[in-house]
Amino acid sequence: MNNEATIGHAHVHRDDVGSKMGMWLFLFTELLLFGGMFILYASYRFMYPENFKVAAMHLDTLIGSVNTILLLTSSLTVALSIVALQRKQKMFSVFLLMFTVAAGGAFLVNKFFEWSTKIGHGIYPKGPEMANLSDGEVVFYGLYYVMTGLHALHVIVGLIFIGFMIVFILKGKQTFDNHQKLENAGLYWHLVDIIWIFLFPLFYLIH
Amino acid sequence: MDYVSYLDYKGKHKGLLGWILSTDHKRIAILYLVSLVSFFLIAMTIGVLMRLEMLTPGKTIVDPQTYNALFTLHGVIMIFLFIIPGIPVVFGNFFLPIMLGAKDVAFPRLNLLSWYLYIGGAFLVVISLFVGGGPIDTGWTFYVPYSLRTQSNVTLAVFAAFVIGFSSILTGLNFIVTIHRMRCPGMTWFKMPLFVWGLYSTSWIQLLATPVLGITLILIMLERTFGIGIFDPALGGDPLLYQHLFWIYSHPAVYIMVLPAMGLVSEIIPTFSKKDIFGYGPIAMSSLAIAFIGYLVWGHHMFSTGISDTSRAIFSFLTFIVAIPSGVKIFNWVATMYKGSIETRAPFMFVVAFIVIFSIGGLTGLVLGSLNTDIHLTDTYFVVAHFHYVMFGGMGLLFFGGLHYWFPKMFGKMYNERAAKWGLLLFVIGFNTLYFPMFIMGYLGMPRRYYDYLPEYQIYHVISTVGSWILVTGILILVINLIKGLLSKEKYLDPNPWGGTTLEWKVPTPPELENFQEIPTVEHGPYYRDNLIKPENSH
Amino acid sequence: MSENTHIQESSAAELQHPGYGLYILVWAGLVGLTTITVALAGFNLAGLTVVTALAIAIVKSLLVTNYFMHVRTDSPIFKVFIFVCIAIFLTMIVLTFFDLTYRFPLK
Amino acid sequence: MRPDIVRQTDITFIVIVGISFLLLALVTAAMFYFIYKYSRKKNPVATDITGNTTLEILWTAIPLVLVMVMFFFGYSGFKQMRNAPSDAMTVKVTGRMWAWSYEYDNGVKSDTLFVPKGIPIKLELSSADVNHSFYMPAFRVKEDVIPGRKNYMWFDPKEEGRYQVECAEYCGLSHSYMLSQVLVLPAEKFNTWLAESKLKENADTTKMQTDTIKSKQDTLKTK
Repeated sequence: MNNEATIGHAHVHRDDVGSKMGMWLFLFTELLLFGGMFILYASYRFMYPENFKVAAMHLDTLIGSVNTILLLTSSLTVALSIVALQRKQKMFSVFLLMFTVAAGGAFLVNKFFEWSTKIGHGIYPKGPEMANLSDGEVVFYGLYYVMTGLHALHVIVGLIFIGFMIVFILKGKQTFDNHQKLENAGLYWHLVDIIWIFLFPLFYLIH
Repeated sequence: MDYVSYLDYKGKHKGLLGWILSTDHKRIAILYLVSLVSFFLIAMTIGVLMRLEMLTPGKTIVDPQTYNALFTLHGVIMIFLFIIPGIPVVFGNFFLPIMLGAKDVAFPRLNLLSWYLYIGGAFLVVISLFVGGGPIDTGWTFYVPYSLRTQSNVTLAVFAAFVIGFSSILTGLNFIVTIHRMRCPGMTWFKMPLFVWGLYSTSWIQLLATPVLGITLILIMLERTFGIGIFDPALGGDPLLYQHLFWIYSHPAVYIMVLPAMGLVSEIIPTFSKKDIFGYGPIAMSSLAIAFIGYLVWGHHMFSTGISDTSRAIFSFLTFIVAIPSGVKIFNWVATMYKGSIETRAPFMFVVAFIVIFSIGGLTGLVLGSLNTDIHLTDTYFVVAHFHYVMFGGMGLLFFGGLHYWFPKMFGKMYNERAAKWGLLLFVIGFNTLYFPMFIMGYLGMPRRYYDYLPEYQIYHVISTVGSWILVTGILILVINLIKGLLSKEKYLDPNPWGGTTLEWKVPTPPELENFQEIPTVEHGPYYRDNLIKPENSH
Repeated sequence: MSENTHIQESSAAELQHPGYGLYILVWAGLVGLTTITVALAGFNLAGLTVVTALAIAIVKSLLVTNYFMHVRTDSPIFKVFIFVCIAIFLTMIVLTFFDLTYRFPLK
Repeated sequence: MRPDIVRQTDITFIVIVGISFLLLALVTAAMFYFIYKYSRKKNPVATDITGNTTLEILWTAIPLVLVMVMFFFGYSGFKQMRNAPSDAMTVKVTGRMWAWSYEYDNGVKSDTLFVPKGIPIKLELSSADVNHSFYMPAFRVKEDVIPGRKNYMWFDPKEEGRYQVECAEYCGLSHSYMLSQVLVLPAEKFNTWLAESKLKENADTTKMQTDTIKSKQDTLKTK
């Protein structure tokens, strides 16, 4: 912890807006991290329009849609959990967060099956099927694995954050009048949701 | 509460632990200072070895593979471990909170974490030299497809750069929140010292540009490890897109280096001219303008790569535009000296040297921004000379300038000013002897990153190498002089040795642990003095 | 310049969040838009495919930022930040495309 | 009249360096004059001047005009660089680690770039492995060679002689040895060379084929 806090004038400064601002700035870096990938996606789509359409046909729209609904719903429950905490409904808040974790978990399970199906068909970097594909399709799948993989990584990190929040609420560290950490975890989770909102049509819907 | 300086403070941890576990922004700044200077000296040594190799055509001291590794390491260490973090992490960390009238940065623990990431990244660079395929040999730009093909340990080295980038992002984030949230009462945006404006602009670049490099480096790692086809032309990738993404970060990174240095100039000139700065508003706004336009010019690193002719024209046009705010700054600085009462103390002389050297760097940049001359000069020694004038002559020179300006405040000790001025003189002579011949060589057609060269270039290489010896002598004099000052028993407790007006000169020397016993209130602009003669005619 | 005046007001500036109802409404909207975009993917909209899909995604993300992330009710500084961030990202794309669009035939 | 790229580039260079030098001299002279004139000794108390709007506008506007002039010079020279004359002779250039090779329309291959004097040459660039950059300092032209893409450039060999070709984009171990030469010959000499090479090549083809097979067998054996 802050070892300077041991002497007299420790700066016990609580600045919720500052904390939120820090979180937003961090979200911008995440946004531009994916932004780099989106630039690549746009560029390669421009170079290989036909190949991208063909490759996108082979992704399962159903799994994608289900995952979209899962993430949207988990976003809702995070937002609701904050309201619940503000209304001092502590256990309901925890319940909503647990629902979020469950939905996020389900998203990952879906993702896992989706990836394993593709890998089962030999479509993965250096995989046996890749040699038969056109350049554009190889790039498409490269982007697909990297972008959804990076996104899944963010889902995992978000779930860990929310797991911590559940513990904090139960231990009374996040309360109805002091819950900026929960807000920040929520912001992170919503960002993960927003990124998926864009990944979904770009990979599954543009035929 | 009695005054206890941050240096003497005895907290929970003693000795070294009291430093590496402290979240005090000033102690973190010192940690950075020690690490940065060490890396600078290492990279400088590598530079001297490279110059030595170039003394004669053919082999002088090392073989080609070693030479390729040397220039890569020189670039990676200088850029990622010295120039980019440079002024923000040392002087920004130390003085930003004090200048704003705050007790610390917004997130002190995050600040310490940034240092650990930085050191962790540096550590990874060192490891990458000894494991896998050995020292990286791609140049600091890691251009694909060579970086995908080479046997050297690119994967670990780019991961190191990624980690250091993350450290840079966190510093930027911390500073932005600090500047928005922690200004003391009365300090409105336009009463902030100009150094803070420099840091603010820089922080936005660090925050928004670094992630693009981050993902690009991760992609290189993934391509090398799993064979994913994103940039690899053999798998349908486009190497030019790599260059786009790389320069989307790495061009703004130039401004990450130079904006804080420019901010420092704006501090030093009014202090030694004993008057208010000329054109506060334009200088502050030009920092933001440089930061913003800086995002739009990356393509000028790619004029000869085969990007479309239209985009070359657009990027060239924007490049010329970005020269304007830099010019505005220089004109305002010189105008500040007009009717001043100038003391030519050591820190001021660094700024004088900076203005000349940096102007040469900036103006030769115009030659490179222009399309047809760039086609001829890009990837030659002309570029090498240009960016050393800008970066070493800009950020490097001002890093030492800042150190001489704030040294008494940071340590409560003083250096020998005569020695500092002699060191600077040798620095300037050596610098120009080293880099100026490179402009000529470049125009004659000597490409960069060449291990060997045609005999007609030798004379320039010899002059340049001799220059490197003079430059190093100057730097060593400066460094040894500072260390001697630091080790001397004599304390120097004058809170305001130069007659500065910003808040850091109003706290005791060295500052106490939390800077201020009571948060100050600010009424005037940062460089306001009340004893000045009113101008006869209000211009 | 409320954003400037210091720390103390921050806990007072605690924003009142809207009730459950509004969030659920927003969620319903999001699910609705998802259904529309999936349904539209079935049709051949030719050149408009990308545009409509992205337009819907943008509307969805605006809903999420404005309501779930409270940007609508937060300090305006966050809107400025988001604007700057998006503007810079878009400039990156536009400038990259000045290269891609006008490149001379490659192969 | 064909555009003279070398001259254009040098003019742009002189214009920009000239303007830059004037600016630098102005700034430096003003600075040192102020340091001398308004030193602590000569001027113990400073005058309170905080800015001047007219000046700010002036030193934004004037440099803006100057850099636009520079841009114009650079751009117009560049346009000529990218528009190869229609009567240009085409040569294919391939860069590989670490050598350049040239191929003429009639299939003749060479590792020195022979060109006839007075005929503009259009080079079609491609790479077999990593990035390279084809650079001829004497002709002020350079274009990168990126694998998987094509690029082009043109130049105008006006004088007979030997000129240096260098690789300007770092490409690994022997980057600095990736050199070649342009040999500008009188037109008739060039044509004889081209015809002779063609004959020789036809004669060599059979021999070369057997050679390749043999060398392949040798490599297999050593493995």
